[in-house]
Amino acid sequence: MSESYEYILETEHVSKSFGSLEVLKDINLKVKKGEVICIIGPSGAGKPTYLRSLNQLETITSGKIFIKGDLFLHREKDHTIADVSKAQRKALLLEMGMCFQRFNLFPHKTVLENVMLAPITVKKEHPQQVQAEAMELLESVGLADKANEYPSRLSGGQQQRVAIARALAMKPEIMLFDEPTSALDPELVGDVLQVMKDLAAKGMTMLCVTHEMGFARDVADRVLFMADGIIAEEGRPEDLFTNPQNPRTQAFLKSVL
Amino acid sequence: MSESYEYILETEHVSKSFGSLEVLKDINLKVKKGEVICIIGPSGAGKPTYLRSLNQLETITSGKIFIKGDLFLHREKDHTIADVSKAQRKALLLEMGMCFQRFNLFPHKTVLENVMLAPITVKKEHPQQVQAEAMELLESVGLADKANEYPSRLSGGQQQRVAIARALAMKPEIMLFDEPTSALDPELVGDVLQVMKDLAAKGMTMLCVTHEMGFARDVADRVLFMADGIIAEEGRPEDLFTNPQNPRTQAFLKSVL
Amino acid sequence: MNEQVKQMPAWKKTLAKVIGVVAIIVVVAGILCAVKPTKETMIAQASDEMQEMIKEDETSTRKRVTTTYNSLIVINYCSFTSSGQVTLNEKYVGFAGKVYKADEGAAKVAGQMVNYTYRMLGCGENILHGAKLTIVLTVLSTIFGVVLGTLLALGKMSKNLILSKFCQAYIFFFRGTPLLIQLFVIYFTVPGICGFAWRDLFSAADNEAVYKGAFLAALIAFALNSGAYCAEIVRAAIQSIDKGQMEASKALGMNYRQSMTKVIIPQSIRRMIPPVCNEFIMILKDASLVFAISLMDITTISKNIMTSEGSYLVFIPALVIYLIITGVFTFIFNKIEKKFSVYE
Amino acid sequence: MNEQVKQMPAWKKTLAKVIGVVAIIVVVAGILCAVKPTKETMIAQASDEMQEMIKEDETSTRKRVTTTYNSLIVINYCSFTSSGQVTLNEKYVGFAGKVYKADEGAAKVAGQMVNYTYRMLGCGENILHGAKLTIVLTVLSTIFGVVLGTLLALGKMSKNLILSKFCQAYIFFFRGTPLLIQLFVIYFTVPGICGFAWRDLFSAADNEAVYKGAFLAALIAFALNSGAYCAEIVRAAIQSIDKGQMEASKALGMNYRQSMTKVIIPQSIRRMIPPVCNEFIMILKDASLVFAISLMDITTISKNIMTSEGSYLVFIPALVIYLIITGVFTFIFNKIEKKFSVYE
Amino acid sequence: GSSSEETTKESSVAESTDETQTSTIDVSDVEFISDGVLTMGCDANYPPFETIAEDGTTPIGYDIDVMTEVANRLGLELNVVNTGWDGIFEGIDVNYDVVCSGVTITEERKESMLFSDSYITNYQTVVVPAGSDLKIESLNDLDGKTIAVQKETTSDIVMSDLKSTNTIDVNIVQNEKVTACFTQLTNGEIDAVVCDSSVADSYVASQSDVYEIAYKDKEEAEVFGIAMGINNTKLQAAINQALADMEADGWLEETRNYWFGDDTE
Ligand SMILES: Nc1ncnc2c1ncn2[C@@H]1O[C@H](COP(=O)(O)OP(=O)(O)OP(=O)(O)O)[C@@H](O)[C@H]1O
Ligand SMILES: Nc1ncnc2c1ncn2[C@@H]1O[C@H](COP(=O)(O)OP(=O)(O)OP(=O)(O)O)[C@@H](O)[C@H]1O
Ligand SMILES: [Mg+2]
Ligand SMILES: [Mg+2]
Repeated sequence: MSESYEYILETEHVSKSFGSLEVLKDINLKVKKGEVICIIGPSGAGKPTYLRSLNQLETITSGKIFIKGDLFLHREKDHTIADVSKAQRKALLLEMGMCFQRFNLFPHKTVLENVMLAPITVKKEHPQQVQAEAMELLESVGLADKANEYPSRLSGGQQQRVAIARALAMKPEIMLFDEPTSALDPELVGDVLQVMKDLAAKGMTMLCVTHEMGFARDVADRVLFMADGIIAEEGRPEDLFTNPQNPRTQAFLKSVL
Repeated sequence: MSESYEYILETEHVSKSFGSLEVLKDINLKVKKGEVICIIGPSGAGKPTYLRSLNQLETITSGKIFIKGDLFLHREKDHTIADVSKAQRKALLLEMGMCFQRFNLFPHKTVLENVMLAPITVKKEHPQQVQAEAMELLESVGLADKANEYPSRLSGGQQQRVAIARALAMKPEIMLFDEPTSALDPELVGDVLQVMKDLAAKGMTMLCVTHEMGFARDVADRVLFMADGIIAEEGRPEDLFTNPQNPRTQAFLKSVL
Repeated sequence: MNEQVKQMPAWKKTLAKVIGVVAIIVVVAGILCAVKPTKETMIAQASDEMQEMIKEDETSTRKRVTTTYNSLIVINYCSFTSSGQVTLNEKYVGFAGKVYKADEGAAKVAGQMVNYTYRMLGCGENILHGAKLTIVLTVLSTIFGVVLGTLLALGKMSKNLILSKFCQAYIFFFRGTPLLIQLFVIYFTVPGICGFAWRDLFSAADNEAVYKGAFLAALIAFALNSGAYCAEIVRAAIQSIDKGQMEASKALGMNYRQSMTKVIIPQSIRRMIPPVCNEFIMILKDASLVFAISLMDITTISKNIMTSEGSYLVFIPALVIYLIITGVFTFIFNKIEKKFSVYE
Repeated sequence: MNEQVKQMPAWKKTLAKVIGVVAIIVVVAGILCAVKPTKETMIAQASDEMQEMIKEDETSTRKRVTTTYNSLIVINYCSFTSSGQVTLNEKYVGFAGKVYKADEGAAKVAGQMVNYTYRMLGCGENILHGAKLTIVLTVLSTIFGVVLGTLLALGKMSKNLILSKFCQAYIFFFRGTPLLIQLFVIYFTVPGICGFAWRDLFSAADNEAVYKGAFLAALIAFALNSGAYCAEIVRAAIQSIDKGQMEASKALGMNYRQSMTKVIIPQSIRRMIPPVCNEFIMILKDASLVFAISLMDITTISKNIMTSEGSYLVFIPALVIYLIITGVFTFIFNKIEKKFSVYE
Repeated sequence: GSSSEETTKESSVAESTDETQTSTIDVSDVEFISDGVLTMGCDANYPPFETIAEDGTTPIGYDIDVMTEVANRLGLELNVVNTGWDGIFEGIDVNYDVVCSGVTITEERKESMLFSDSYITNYQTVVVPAGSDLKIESLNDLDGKTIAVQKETTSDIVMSDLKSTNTIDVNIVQNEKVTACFTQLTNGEIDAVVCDSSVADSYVASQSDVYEIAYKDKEEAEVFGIAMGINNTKLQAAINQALADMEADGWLEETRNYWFGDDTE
């Protein structure tokens, strides 16, 4: 793995179709280490599909994905042109953590077990060591006291914070968030956003699909406006929110603000 | 039925428990015909339970409910003290229409059939007559062109508008809304709120549980703040939003605005 | 033709292939059918000795020769067997315009297959025999079972405690005890106690009244049993419908009955179909239990043939027939399911 | 005591009642057991004529008298029957310290019930007889079926087309053909083809080798069959788990195997339990098919008793035993289900 | 088996029965499933030929007695394997050496197995409800009637034959067990039962108010034999020898009388 790289994550000409439906059309993006990027846009734009393409939950139709400067995957017309070895692939994927809109906690495991599962099974780390780290993470999201509860006993906001802790337990360098607060009651949103802000402040590289314009404005280094599978506009939040150039961006911002 | 009444809907000392959990505690409310009331409050406050108690989806533990000046139901300690005849009960219940957070359209029927079903089965109206009225209603919510689609083909916002049309097809005098927009993508919220605003403008009596503070501010005649099963504060929106008295209201408004 | 195929989308290619194969099969079968030796030709094969015996039989009160003629689409089989002290046995297979002696080798096996298949299908037998019995019993039991099951499920979910307990007990009882015993009791014990005979329910002139009576008893037993199983299927399907549907119906002023018939049950039908299909297959196989009350389904016939001829080859046509029935009905159930999922 | 009960919550009241009733039953049964007439007392009842015949039998190769002694917890039954054209028959029931002649009325029915129950439970028989056979076969088939079914389900869902098609074909075949025929083929045909005998798998000196061999064959047939049914159950359960669970596991870096074993399968177990319980009950009743390969389960024994004694009363103990087995195992399955739902 | 055992057995036979002493038939060159044991398969559900006694374990009946004696005369122990009727012949030489279960000797069966000489003869018998006005003078008089038979018995074969040769038109209800036939007769489902005379006799004897014998066909004899593997000619010879001895010294007749009364041959 090349240890010196300019961009921690890079996509070139990424496209993705579901059958005849082209959801992503030629997405290019370069992300520097420590950058916080918020992705906004109307529904149907393909925002979550883009995130999911990055960590291989979806396979792109064509395009290149670079992680830490390495060509991770290159596909054209649904055929793989180049990719990395299986071991490297696993290592590079572990650089990305993901949080889902619907949390997806493992309901049959307690909060603590949720956080500990992946380090133990995937990285084969020592359970005691993992447990100590997991407790620390739970502390940092303010849920140390819920460690032995089952997820079903937690509120949505708490569940999402556990999900963040669970992803962080794998010590990723990049965090992907798919609308982490849109399934939450409005008064529970704040706590989750606070955890994310803390994370950003600690220098985590973040890509975040969100409808929370306030959060984007406060935290993002860059905001992307996606519509119909392309990045229709991008810019610093202060520019994009106050002075959108693209008429679609203007219309969208008008409807949600 | 008494044709002259002061309040179209009235509840006195309404309480509701689920087992040992007291969800509503002594709720008193008088609603005048044509009034638009928004109910806000943190989750767990019992807002939807209150709405559902009004149209008998839940049976109250104790208290009195008056509809159009008639004592509709009087219960104490889980025993019915007084209620109306079965026929009258049916008639009075039909005065209330309800829209749900998750729409609850009938997935096996087309949009038009959804709207027509209740008038035909419940009121035994003539199908042709019903169809004409249903098309008018769909027109008024802007969905005449989707009449023959199945609900699954519609976006959430469209589904909610169909649900409103479906409720209106029974020609209720009071409409109950349980967070009609909270399951929607932000840019789809606008259309639904517009339909509700039109309805309010036409003089419909409305009780609406909502998280949309903007809507409450614009449309409501009165805003109730519910917390822990009681109405903690109520007032005109301009007063309640700008100058809340109760510290709980203040905290809540701070977290969501 | 090949070029044309290349331009078609994948499913059209497959369809074209399937149609092609089917067409070829139909044409070949048609030709083979047409040139198949006639019944007269086959019967004329009997040896002189046999011919003589057949002639003798015409004037005798105790006939000796059994002539079997089985025609199965493209192939036919004919055998002559004499009973008594000296048994003579001659077998012939007719195929593709020719008649073969079926005493050994491939012709013998072919002859056996035709004969076994013919008997299992219940050709030339009464209306309630073999594959016909199996299919009719299974289909009717499934239909009645679903209807009864729906009533039982509604009963079990009802707020009327007596009704609910009754339905619960019914379901527990019929699921908890073997169908074979239920069948026994209904066919043998019930008429004994109530003083009627199953065959008396049909016209005395009807030669097949015994079989029809037994079939009726079997149908009742199977339907009662399947009702108990279907009740659980229906209940699960109804309870899997989102509670919001019931609430929306109530909020629109519909009563329980209206909500059930217009909203809940129509939606739950789709979810019932896979388990009902399962239940159908169960009944299909349980149908072999009718042997206990003198009826013959496919399995019973093949068991009989095996016992009397000691040949395991008989299971090959049995398995094929079962697989065809299962396949066809699974296909039908899938079609119905798709029809009911149109709105998804 | 009454006042105390009033202060308890409802479930404690019920529990207290149940414990009370059980305790009373145990005490009464204990007393009745203790005062039950001994075997010697019962056997001494035989009339002088019978005694003489028994004595004669001791020196003859052809035994004339069958002495039956059945002890069933609180009650016992003893009978002496001579065989042949002229039969002598004496029956006695011992209960609560006394011996009753069981020739007619309640004593006769009680005697029959004890005898039938004793025989169905397979008391005094080999390990593979009656209720023992039924329970062992059903439990083992269910366990093996679930294990096999899980493998088949994973195979069917696998991306390996050959494996997937194979599993599909397996499931289609075993669900599509009758268990009875499968049983026949495995017990009779397979050893014929492969050149071994089931009983040779056990020691030649073992008198019960035939039954043990048959049981092994039955177990294999039942497990293979139940595997096909369980495969569909497991598949449905796995597919009912929210797709988000698999995505979350993948996003955390787990591979397919890890995700399945750590996340998906543990969650799906709970959903499998009700249909597996159903399958269990199915096998319980299909167990009667073992009569075809010389084994005797409860149904076979009751059918035989009915055939030889012509009494429908025999079905009463059969139904009771079945209901008890069904009840107990349903209870166990419910407990397991609850255990697996602890997190809900 | 060891000779000392045989001697003891012989002597016990000699002591216990008053029949003529015969020397043990030599079966040393016959291979048995289990050494020194004659294993017999039967469907113990056909009284009085074989059934399970009330204790639930002891097989009793005419066939059992005959085989016990045959084994005795061959110097062997008898082991009874109770098996279902379906597939009973498949078990020959696999699970047991012989089948003795009221098996009728038929030409078809002779193709796949060997039979001993007959050890009992029966006649086709028509049983009707007591007081029935059905007059039967030959099996042909069953024309147009509905009758029940036990599946795969000679009765079944004879009646099916009459039907398939178009001699008479009769409705045949085939049952797994003969009891089912009699229950059907009681319930009025059928007009008559056709079965072996020995079975009919025992039913009519025990329930003379319910059943009566309408006709006994002395022409179509029902011949029962002991079935064994198609290649087991040595065993066949040995058993035939034993049966002949038993017939000669009156053992068979005595046993027949014991089980069926004096009416049978
Ligand atoms: N697995 C899939 N198969 C087929 N179509 C899909 C699939 N996933 C997504 N799509 C379609 O792709 C389009 C983009 O979906 P996606 O969820 O990526 O974007 P989005 O609408 O921006 O997300 P959101 O709804 O969360 O705002 C939608 O039209 C969706 O129907
Ligand atoms: N059917 C029920 N059985 C038991 N408890 C219930 C039931 N319905 C609601 N509750 C409980 O009652 C309380 C109030 O619920 P309700 O849904 O009325 O209020 P809410 O939390 O204000 O609504 P929302 O979550 O939509 O904001 C909650 O604690 C909930 O768990
Ligand atoms: Mg989304
Ligand atoms: Mg809500």
